[in-house]
Amino acid sequence: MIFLLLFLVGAAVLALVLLSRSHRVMNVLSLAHATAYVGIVAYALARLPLPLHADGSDYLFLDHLGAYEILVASVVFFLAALYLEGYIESLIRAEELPKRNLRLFYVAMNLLLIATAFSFASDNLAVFWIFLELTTLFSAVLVVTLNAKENIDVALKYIFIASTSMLFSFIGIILLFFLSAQATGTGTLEWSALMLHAATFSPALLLVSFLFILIGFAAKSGIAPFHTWLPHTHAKAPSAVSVVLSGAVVNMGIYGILRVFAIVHQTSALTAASWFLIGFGIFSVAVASLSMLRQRNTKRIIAFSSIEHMGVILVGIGIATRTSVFWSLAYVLAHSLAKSLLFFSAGIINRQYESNEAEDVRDIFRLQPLASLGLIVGSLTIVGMPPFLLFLPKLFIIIELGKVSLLLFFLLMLFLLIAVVAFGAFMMRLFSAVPEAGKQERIPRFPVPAKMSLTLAILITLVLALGLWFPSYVQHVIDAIVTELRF
Amino acid sequence: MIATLAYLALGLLLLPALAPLLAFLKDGRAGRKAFLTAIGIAALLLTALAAYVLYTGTQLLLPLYDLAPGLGLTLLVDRLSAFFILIIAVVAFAVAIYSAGYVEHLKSPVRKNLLIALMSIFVLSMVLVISAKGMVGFLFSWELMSLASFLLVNFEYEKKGTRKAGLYYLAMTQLSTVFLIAATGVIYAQTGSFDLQRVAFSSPFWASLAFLFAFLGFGIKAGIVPFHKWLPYAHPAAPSNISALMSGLMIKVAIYGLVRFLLTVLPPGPVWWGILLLTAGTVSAILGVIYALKEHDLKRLLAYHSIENIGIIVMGLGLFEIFSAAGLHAVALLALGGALFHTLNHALFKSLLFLTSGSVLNATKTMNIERMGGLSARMPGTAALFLIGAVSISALPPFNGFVSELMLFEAFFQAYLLASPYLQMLLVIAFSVFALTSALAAACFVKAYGVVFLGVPRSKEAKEAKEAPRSMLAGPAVLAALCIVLGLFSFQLFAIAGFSFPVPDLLVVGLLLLAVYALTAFALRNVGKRRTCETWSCGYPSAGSVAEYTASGFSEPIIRIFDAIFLPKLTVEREYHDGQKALFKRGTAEMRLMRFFEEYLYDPVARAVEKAAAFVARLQDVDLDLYVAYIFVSALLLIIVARFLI
Amino acid sequence: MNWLFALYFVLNTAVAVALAPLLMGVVKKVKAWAQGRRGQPLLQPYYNLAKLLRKETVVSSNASWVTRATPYLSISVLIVATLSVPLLFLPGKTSAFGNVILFFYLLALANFFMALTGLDGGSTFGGMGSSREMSLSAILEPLVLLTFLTLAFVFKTFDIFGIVGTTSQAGIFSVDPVLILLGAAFFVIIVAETARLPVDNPETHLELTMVHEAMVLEHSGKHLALMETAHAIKQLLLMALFINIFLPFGFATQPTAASVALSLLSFLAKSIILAAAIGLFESSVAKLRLYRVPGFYAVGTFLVVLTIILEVFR
Amino acid sequence: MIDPVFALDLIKILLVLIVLSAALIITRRDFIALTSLYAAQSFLIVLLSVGLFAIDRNPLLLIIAAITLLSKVVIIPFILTKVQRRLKMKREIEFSHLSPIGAILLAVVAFFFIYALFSGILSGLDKGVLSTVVSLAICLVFMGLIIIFTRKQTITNVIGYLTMENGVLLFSLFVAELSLLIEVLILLDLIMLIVLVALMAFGIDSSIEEFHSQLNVLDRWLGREQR
Repeated sequence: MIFLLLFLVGAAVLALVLLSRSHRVMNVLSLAHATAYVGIVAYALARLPLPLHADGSDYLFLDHLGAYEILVASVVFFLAALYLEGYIESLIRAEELPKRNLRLFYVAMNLLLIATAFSFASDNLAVFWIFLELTTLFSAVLVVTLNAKENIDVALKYIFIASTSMLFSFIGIILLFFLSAQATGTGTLEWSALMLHAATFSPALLLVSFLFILIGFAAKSGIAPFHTWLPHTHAKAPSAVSVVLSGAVVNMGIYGILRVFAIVHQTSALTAASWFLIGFGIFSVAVASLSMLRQRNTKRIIAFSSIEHMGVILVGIGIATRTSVFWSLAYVLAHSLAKSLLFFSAGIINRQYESNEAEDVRDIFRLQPLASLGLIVGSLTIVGMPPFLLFLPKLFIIIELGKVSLLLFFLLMLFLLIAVVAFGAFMMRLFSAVPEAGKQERIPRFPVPAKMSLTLAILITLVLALGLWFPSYVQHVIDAIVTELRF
Repeated sequence: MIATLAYLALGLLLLPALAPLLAFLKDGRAGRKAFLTAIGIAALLLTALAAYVLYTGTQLLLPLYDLAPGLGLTLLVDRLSAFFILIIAVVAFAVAIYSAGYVEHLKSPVRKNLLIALMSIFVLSMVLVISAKGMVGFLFSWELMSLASFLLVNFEYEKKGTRKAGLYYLAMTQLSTVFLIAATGVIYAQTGSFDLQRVAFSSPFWASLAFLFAFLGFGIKAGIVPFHKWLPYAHPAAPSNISALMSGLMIKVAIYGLVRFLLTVLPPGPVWWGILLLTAGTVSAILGVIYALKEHDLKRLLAYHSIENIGIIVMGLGLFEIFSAAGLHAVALLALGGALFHTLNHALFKSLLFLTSGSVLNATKTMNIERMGGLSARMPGTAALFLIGAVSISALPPFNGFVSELMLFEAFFQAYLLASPYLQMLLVIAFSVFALTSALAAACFVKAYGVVFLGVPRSKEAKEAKEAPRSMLAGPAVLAALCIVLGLFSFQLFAIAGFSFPVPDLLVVGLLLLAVYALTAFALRNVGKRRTCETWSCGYPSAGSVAEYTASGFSEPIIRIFDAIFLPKLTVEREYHDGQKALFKRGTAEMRLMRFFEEYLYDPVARAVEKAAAFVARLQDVDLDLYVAYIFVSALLLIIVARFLI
Repeated sequence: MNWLFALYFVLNTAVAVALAPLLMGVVKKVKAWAQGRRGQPLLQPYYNLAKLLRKETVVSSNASWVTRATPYLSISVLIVATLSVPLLFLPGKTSAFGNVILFFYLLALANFFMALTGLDGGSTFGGMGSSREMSLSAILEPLVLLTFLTLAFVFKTFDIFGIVGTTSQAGIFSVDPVLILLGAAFFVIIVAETARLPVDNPETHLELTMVHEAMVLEHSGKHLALMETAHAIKQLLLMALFINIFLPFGFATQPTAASVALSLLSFLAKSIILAAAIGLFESSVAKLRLYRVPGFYAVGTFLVVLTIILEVFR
Repeated sequence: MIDPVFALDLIKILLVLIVLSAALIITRRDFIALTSLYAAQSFLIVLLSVGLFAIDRNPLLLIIAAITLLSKVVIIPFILTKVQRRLKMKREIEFSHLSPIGAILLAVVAFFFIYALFSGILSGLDKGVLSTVVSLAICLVFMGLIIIFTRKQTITNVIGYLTMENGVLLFSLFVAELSLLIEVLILLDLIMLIVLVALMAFGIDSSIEEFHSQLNVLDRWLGREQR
């Protein structure tokens, strides 16, 4: 039922987008699309007995984790859609986006939402893999709609790095299938079946399978050393697309890793897998934080911070205690919201100065007060300052890591510290650029459309409110997820 | 009843966070007044609350709300917390009064409102830190405090040094949090609970580790050498009322944390804890004051003195630990009492000094003391208040700073009770350094007061300086009065509190001083004639401020004496008209003092990180082919590693 | 406050104020003899004071109230400080006096304000004097307090009354022979604190040499009289400390009239001898360059540290 | 039908040929040769699945063979040839980072480690040749990677990717048969990817306007041309 509904809404929106002529209509359709997804999934979470299997198909199901991830993704899409109209209009005015690409853009956007939602709703690992591949393609299309030749290069990087890594994942998936065939006679790639039989799998083979799967999913979620596409893509994509990429698409890789790790968690391969996750996590944080130090481009530094945070989430999952997994999942939500806020604000800055380079920015407080506030709040959230949302998840993951190993704790903290300093230094540089007295440059102010401002306002409120008071509703959902995953 | 009072106070402190909304009003002056009044009232309520807890010794449990399900933000006010709340409340009260005048000199109304909002959040967060029941609430409020102060340091973001200050502050404050989280982690791993109660450690190793982390975490935030570098950058960068809060209160919050850990969380420690504290304190104290002496930026000078005083407080804590470990509880209590009393005193006089120097800054538009002078005639009220602060911080009787330093000296004097001769020698060394510190502080404040307020104005701005508005005098006056009262009545106060410290009765001393002064002045009132005349300058026409002794001149002997620490470097460049170097054309001479910690500690670390960053950046700044090669290598490595794991 | 204390108050203060200028005169006289001059009359300091009181008091137009208040403050502080140093007998336990730290910090208070007056006039000399005075007194401070720390190790108390009480009972050097070393160190302190050669030269007004004199250069008339008296009292107090700790014989152990009188006589004798010794010492050394003064202090510090090490590792 | 033992030998020969084709791809630079080598490689895989069918009698293998034949031997080489013609570039200028000899040596090293791993974990399982076969398949994947990072041109990179994909297909043929739907979906996905990459490769060499009008061919398929 739910799946049919999701599919029908998606299909209808796509059809209407193809038929429509005006930008506004396309935008409203996308908005409605995301809203419908939010509504449907929220309803499912609140009312329906999860996990829910699709009637007539083995390939789709919805459990708490899937529903949670879809909810996060659709909220991000919703906000992006809200923001999109004014932003795209400005891009078209500045001839950065050719008008004829408009429909293509919206088609790809809606397809991306459908693919994202269905990847989280797929019960089959191979199907999940296919949806993941599709999101790569749709994202690439979104990136190349801009009127810049580097974007083609960037999109190619994305496709090649993500797809080649994903082929390794597929090897792992086949191995997993082979394992399940050995355990049950007929092979299966259903999450639920795999969870059921995991305990009987050969740990050695399972570990190898896990490692292969990790390569591809890590590439999708920007874990170093497979992250190389991410800073390019996120920096070059239109800001609303960057939001979707780092707020929703990146989560898919982490989601996949979490699922497979939950399977590994049932066997004795757990310890080794755990160390791999923690190792990759800390390595990502290290690479990202050191890279952030040298960034002079607003969107690039935000992109690198995505890598850093994916690393922290990976560490949280790798620790594999109830607490750490719980807070890793909360971290996913927090990161999506904070990153959206940052990219949305950066988008306004980009429209103001028609550049992402920090050196082009002047007098930002006067010209774009709301975007400045957004950037400040976003930065504070993303570095884990209270009273914003990311503080508690980060704190608890770190403390849990401290219980595992003090050495790793300090290693991680060292790089997190560098990241904070890098981020702080960048933002201070950005904000302190004031025209010298007497040499007032007349920069025309970019008039921020109301809907874009509304997006920022919603996010700032969310990030603050959820940070001050983490609702028990979310806690119940995440608790249910952790129980389902048997941590 | 008393709990309601507490909630009311916290609510009132939170209220001014709405101040930015005043931007929608045409003239927010009345609103700002109201919000500052709210802070003031909250401070008074907190004072009452703290006094109540201190007096009755009851523990006040105040649940606030749940940050997240199961993670309650609960406050627990015991005597120790109450003492620090008292400090915060008193200073916050004075600063609130001062701010009423100070805020209005800012240009944009948005900033005025923002300053009030951030200030109230800052104060609130400090109260929360001090009364947090568990480590989660503690860290939450701690970070909130860091955040508020970080934003305040960057408040005047367009000023030149602010970015550097902000960066230093950010890095150091986050480093401090790293260690605090580590300490929390150790405690949590030991007990499975985040409560700040006595922890039963499974081995002394873990207790020492927790102590070490706590020491580093709080030490960095308190500005102990060598982690002090952020202080002289951050405090001058912030608006003056905030400098007062940061230097007067925030670093005391770190001291609170240290005391809290030593007294109620950690078990009685081995003697090396005390030795560590004592050494760190001694080094901070002496280096703080020595660096202060060479400083000509008034607020930076005060910031270095904060390092010195934090050092003195930490010395006291070290003495407490050493004497406790030796079982000499009476002396230990004396040292602890001295340290805590000095915490209170330093909060009072340092805030006083920062507030008054803020008035000076407003009046002269400069912080360089070489451009001041003669302000005593132009701003007599501010001058008198500053002088009270200067005398207090120089630990001269009968003011409060004297009493607390005296208590520490007395604790030192009882070093003969210790068993180990090596420990005794350590105390002897620390003691002599302490004596030197204390005397140098006096020298430094003779310079500060003398050059800023006395003599002839050295610049046009100083000449035209005007006295600060009334509220900017009233706020510091509260603190000045407290400095005097706490000095004069220290003996009686300790008696009331039930401590019998060997403190001289300064009330008697003070009254006698006053009596003798009055008597002599009265007796000599009609003796001789009086005449006012220009200062004698050997018969030459007066050169005005040019002939005056400068601040650099004043500190020159000390810099010469301590040139092993300053390592002054003199570079002279000469140009000549001819090849034989006979006819001098022009030349420049520059004296630079080495910034030891920057050159040998901070910069190398920064450079190493920069290098690593450059390396990582180079690896990533390549084409697609190499990116794919990374995948190849990583996948192959994974396969190899997996081979060895299976 | 009992009667005994009142008596102590009156006697101690009176003796200190009355005797202080005399000791100044003794030092000068001895120095003059040593230089082969006849020198001024012994009572010349008293005449000077009387003359100064009658003269006009000139105050700089740049000066603030600090200049006007400091002379009175100095004399009051020194008089109150007098109470911490028993000259003739011990008044029993008091809650306010006898604390070493209090005593030295009262002296520091007077010094602090005197240094401020140096800067108050806006002249070059005053500032120079303040700067030198504060620098030198700062590095002297550890020596002073270390001396008393060592005494605390010896006498197990850091109260002047307590120390004097012990020494007056025990007689000369019976407590601990190593105290001779300490006595030498204390002599350094007296020389330094009272602005004498080789640290300072009280006789000249040369820019190169003067420290203390430069600070009071702006004072005149009754202000100068008060400052001079205060300075003389300070010298007397430090000498009294030396005498009562290191040469305690004759000190009244009971506050009876006879023993107090005897005590006064012996104090007079000992103080005049000490003053003469100081004068002789001054005549025998040359003024040190400013930056060599810390070396002189180092000699004292060395002696103290030696004593401490002997005490600690006994 | 064919004798299973003979089939097994045949399979081994085919495998060797497949790896050989990959090695040839590594060494060649001209596009036409690369495309035909790829087509040949895919055809060998078709033959292989038919051979496996002879042993397993699993009809799924035949269907896979059929769709592989259709997509990888016909459609994809067709698209590639078309793109190459439009790109007007005949050959890769030079190899980057690694010479062909080095590349093949690297592949051998990779094979060694892969074999070391899989002989370890698959030793307990019944199929004797499995670990060799599996290692060869994964080695093919790695050789595809080598092709990608030794070439600069996008279109040769695509051939590298396709080689990797063939390796995965080979792997799945031996290890486990996935359901038909998934196989079909994967192939569809592959074709979409090739088309998109081909478009972009074209876009890099032409102006951005031309690229966008090409891109909107998709749009034309889906809806109407924007004015």
